[in-house]
Amino acid sequence: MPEITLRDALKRAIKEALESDPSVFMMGEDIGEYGGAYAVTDGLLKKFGPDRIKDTPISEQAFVGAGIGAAVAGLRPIVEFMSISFSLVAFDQIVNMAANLRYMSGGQISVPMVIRAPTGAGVQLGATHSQSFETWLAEVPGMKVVCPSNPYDALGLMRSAIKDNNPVFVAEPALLYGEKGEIPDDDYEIEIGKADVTREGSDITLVSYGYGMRPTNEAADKLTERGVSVEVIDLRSLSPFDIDSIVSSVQKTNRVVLIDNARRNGGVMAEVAADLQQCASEWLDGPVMRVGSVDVPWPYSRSLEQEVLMDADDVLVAVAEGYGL
Amino acid sequence: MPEITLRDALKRAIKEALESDPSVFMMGEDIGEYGGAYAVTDGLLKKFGPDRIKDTPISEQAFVGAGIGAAVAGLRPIVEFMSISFSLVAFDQIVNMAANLRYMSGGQISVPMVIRAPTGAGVQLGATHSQSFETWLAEVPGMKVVCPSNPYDALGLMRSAIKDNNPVFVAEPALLYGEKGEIPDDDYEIEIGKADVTREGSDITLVSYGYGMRPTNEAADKLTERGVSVEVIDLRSLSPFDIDSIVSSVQKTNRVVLIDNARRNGGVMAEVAADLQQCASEWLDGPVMRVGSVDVPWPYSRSLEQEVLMDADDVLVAVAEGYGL
Amino acid sequence: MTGKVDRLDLFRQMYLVRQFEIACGENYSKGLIRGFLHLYTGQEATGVGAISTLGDNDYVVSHYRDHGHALARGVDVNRLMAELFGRATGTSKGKGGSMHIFDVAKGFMGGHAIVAGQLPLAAGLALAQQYNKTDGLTICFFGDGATNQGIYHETMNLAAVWKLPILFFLENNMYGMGTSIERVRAGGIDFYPGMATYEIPAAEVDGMDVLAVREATELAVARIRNGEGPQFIEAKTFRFVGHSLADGQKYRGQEEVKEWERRDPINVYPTRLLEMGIAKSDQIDQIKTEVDEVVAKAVEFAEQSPEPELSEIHNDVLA
Amino acid sequence: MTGKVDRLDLFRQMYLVRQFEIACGENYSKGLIRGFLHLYTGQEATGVGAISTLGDNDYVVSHYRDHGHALARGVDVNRLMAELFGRATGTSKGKGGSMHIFDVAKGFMGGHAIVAGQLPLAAGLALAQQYNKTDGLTICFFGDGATNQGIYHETMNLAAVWKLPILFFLENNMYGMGTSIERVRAGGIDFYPGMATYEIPAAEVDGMDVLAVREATELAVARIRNGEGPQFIEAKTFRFVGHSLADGQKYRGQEEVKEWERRDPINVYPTRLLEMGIAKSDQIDQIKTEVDEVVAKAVEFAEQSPEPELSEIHNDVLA
Ligand SMILES: Cc1ncc(C[n+]2csc(CCOP(=O)(O)OP(=O)(O)O)c2C)c(N)n1
Ligand SMILES: Cc1ncc(C[n+]2csc(CCOP(=O)(O)OP(=O)(O)O)c2C)c(N)n1
Ligand SMILES: [Mg+2]
Ligand SMILES: [Mg+2]
Repeated sequence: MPEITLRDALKRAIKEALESDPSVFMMGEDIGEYGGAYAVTDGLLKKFGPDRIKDTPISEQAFVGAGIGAAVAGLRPIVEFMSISFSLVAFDQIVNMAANLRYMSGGQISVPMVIRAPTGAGVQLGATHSQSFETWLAEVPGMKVVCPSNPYDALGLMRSAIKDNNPVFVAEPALLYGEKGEIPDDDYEIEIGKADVTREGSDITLVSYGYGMRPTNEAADKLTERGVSVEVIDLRSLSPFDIDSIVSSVQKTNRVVLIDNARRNGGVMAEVAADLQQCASEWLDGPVMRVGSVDVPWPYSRSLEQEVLMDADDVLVAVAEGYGL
Repeated sequence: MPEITLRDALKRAIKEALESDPSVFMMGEDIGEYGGAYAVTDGLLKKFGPDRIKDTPISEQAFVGAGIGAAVAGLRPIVEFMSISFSLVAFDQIVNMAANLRYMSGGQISVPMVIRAPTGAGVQLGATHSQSFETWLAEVPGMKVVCPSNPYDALGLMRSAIKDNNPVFVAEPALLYGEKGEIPDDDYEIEIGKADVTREGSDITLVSYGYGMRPTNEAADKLTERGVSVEVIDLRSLSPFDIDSIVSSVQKTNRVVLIDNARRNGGVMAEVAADLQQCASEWLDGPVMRVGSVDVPWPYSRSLEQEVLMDADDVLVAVAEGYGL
Repeated sequence: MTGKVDRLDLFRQMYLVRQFEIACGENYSKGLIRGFLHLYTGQEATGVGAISTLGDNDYVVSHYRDHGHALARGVDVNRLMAELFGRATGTSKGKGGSMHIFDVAKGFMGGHAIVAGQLPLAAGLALAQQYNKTDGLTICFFGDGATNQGIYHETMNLAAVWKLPILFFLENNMYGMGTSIERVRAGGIDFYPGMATYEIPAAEVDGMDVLAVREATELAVARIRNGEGPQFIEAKTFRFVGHSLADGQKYRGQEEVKEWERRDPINVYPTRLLEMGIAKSDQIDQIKTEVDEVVAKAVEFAEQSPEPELSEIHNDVLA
Repeated sequence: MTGKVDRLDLFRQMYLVRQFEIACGENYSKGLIRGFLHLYTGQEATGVGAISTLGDNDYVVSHYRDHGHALARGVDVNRLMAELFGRATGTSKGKGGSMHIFDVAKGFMGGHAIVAGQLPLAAGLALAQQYNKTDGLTICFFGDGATNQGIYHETMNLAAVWKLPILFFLENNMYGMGTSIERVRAGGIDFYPGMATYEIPAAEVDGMDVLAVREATELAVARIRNGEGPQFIEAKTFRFVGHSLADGQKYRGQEEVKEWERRDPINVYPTRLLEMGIAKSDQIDQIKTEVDEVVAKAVEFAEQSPEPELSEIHNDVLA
């Protein structure tokens, strides 16, 4: 199978949709002539023209709102935020409009729309530019949130997101755009709301998603070397999240560590932990352990940022603390 | 002791500060001539004049941002959002500016500022107007969040909030403005970050805050009638939250139910639950139970809204499910 | 409704809105309607005149003061009232309420309660109309207070850059809730000149004169259909009542209100029709009788409609 | 720095900014500076000219392209460079980085990286100056792209309504990242006429001419100190380099850049000083030598400065 980057996997899904469905179009800052801040949209303007690849002013509220309106009218916009950090200026439109319109209209409206943005810290952009607001959006009823950790999932999830009749937020780990992976040539999709057991094992379950899968896999490797049989689950979808897959795994392993690359406080893993201990406490040999980055604003300096970021060692510490493995 | 409403308790704290500290002033929509959408600021314009009670345009981003700037320059602004639902249009200023400035400047800056807003559902305002965004702000490092459940706490917390050298968000349960309570005549304050054990007991711990205290107390009454000895904790502060008080209580009762009037998914109680089961699992006789409102957008119709809202019965169900009491 | 105007019908519509709002107020006092209730009383000529120029393929977008726009667009008066009563027969099955009225089949795209939040939605609807090469357009209503939300300016610029088929319709009633615009806006009480910044053609019109509003709107609509891009109309109007039913109007004198009430379109317009010989007074009376009955029936319909099933809370979250 | 201008010092400052930015670029290539790095190269005359008019009680607020403003305000070049290197001796102890430079003692209030997010902060600083009845004022720099953020308009209006002592300073370099303003803005390339909406006096100035910028700013500053409220200046300028060091500038031709480089203040201005007899060429050369050394020393200082202690991550979260 050919190897492609996560960036190209996303682009492939978008390109396919632009080719096959005339109601799909894109909006965002510098997605056209510039080629996209992270080059996901590079070349699309040339191929599809300015009616379908729309460069916008730096007006996040207006263009995400216009995307919502266009979706309400039956188009399928794909809207890019240059960074998830900039989505915050447009949060009202996403939360109060995109996610609420269907309910407030008693089901008259649907908003078939993809909003996508690079997310996460790790390249020294400092406090304003390193955030992970997908964890907030995952709490909003009326929309879905996915976050791929590899090219295969990126393609499959993006295909599903574009076809979904709801607003779907695709959080793209910025550090993984260059990550390579094998992709089959068929037109597989990945169901939103289903987790992926990426490694089977019987002693302990590690759950993560997005960039967090990297330290998780590292930790799993080290544990395996020590003879621990590790099951690894990639959430893939943050909303809805697949609690059933986690529970099934925990019924087998009786041990679990939840790993989030974002800050520890709050976020998706707080919800997963709260839910899991409530519905699976009888299977658990210890507490649901949670690992995340330190609860401080993101610093610029490389050494400080690395200190704030969680890593494989933090996972191993949690495994030892919670279960003595 | 004289009885006053929660509304008047807040007003008293604000008035005291306006009288004693010339650097305190207020900004917000319709806080002056109109007297405040919920009348918290009624009469203040007359007493303190338009330089200190500033009616603003409907420009949440600009006036909360201007509050931040004024605080950076050493003033102590109290900024009102007419509803916490409208804070969302200004979230970037709160999260990226108010909360981050100190860290990004390496400690050169402090932002001694109060942001206050009515919060919560229950009066049929529908999906856009019934939200509880304090749960998101409670996850943001660099700021504090409090939420009073009664006039005594409202006065004590607001006094502390105004004196605090950090941005403090005061979430005021809109349904409780008319709630009466006794207030001593001294100038007590309530420390931010400390919970209040409002009822002592030995069988089970119920934890809530804000409007959630009402169904919590109702449930506690019913349990007491049944002979269950209930300990009730009012969080008072959502950030930082007082995990120690909860752990101490659980060490005694070995049972706990966390009760949030806001939606169940995410929020402060997810974090408390995740934390608590991790650090107190050895003391717990069952899972950390969590009660919240249903995870759907807020409907308008009275019967539907009441169905979505959690109530005392939901607490009793959780107590029974989790601990068979 | 395009083509020749039925001048009597304009009166019928305005009178319907007025009576509908009166009935709303009554039922709010009775506790049958709840939440925030913002009445359109006084502004009838604006919405009715403007919307009377539109065709079936056009979209109408409104804010929380939306009953008048909905009725002018032909939203069923029974279902509208039922929505305010929170009943299963309401336009949103009781889930939306007064501030969130939708009737997609009629091209009535809400009812939006975050000030100015509806503007980009309207731009997006217009974008779809342009993208699909239809001849439809979108009209978006908003108040003077909405101009102080940043999103207003973002949307103006976006619409202008993309030449969207959209009519921005400002109902300048001089107040945003309890705040007179002069206290919170630099540059006086006229907004339309500011549109020069975006090169959006802008006109002012007497919002108390339904025919003047209609004429100004027709002109703007023709320009939009002609591919000239966004247009802007500012109607000077006035709400005779409080911002919502919770508003005691401490912030303004009753004289100012009285002054405007002299121009009440519900009185002035039929008098004019009589003077011009376009209608006879028994026609006016008959319309009133009919409309009164329609509104009474709507209240009855709402009252007798069932509450939504409680399980309904789980529906319509996701498509 | 108020009072008579030291024309040679203006050159020194501009040259310092230029050489500083060149050094930044070099050290970015070496991986010693990281994150996003936005250079001020080409725009030196604007920041230096404007800031040269200010007094100690004034505040300067900038965006992510902030090195030039910081240096013009007298922020220590060593500590500035150390911040970019992420070292403990940096202005923010390495926590802020290039986009978040602060030096409160110097009245340099950031370095803000959300486009237009700094505007209300600046208004708030000005509000405090007004509230405290000082004679200070705040100058706020921003780019042409920032005008498309709603918060820009909200702030303009607020400042105008409250007559705040603030100078809005637009550095119109014709591009927001890779997007030419003409592609995303209705109404052409001039922004200052739009200020009429807010009744804010607005002027245009050649941003490549440090003395012209200084003169225009002096005038605006005098008006503000005179209690006339907010003023607006639009400087037409150009960045000779990419938006950030990640920008390959595919979106514009090198001819356009070349055209502007002919007006490079680092070349044009000293020539003018020589022609006017205000400076001799050896003075210019001496300044260059001195500044080159200052910058080299700053790099050395930064390189030799310690990394912050890892425990530092927990400090400065709360006061
Ligand atoms: C972002 C936001 N801020 C505040 C409010 C509260 N609010 C509702 S209506 C209103 C006044 C709006 O005035 P205007 O736009 O002039 O419309 P009018 O009510 O006069 O028709 C305010 C402040 C809101 N709904 N949304
Ligand atoms: C709200 C927001 N949207 C997008 C960005 C990404 N971004 C950073 S700078 C920039 C261009 C700004 O252009 P302009 O205001 O003209 O300033 P210049 O860089 O030309 O000095 C963009 C889009 C951001 N930082 N904040
Ligand atoms: Mg108004
Ligand atoms: Mg620019």
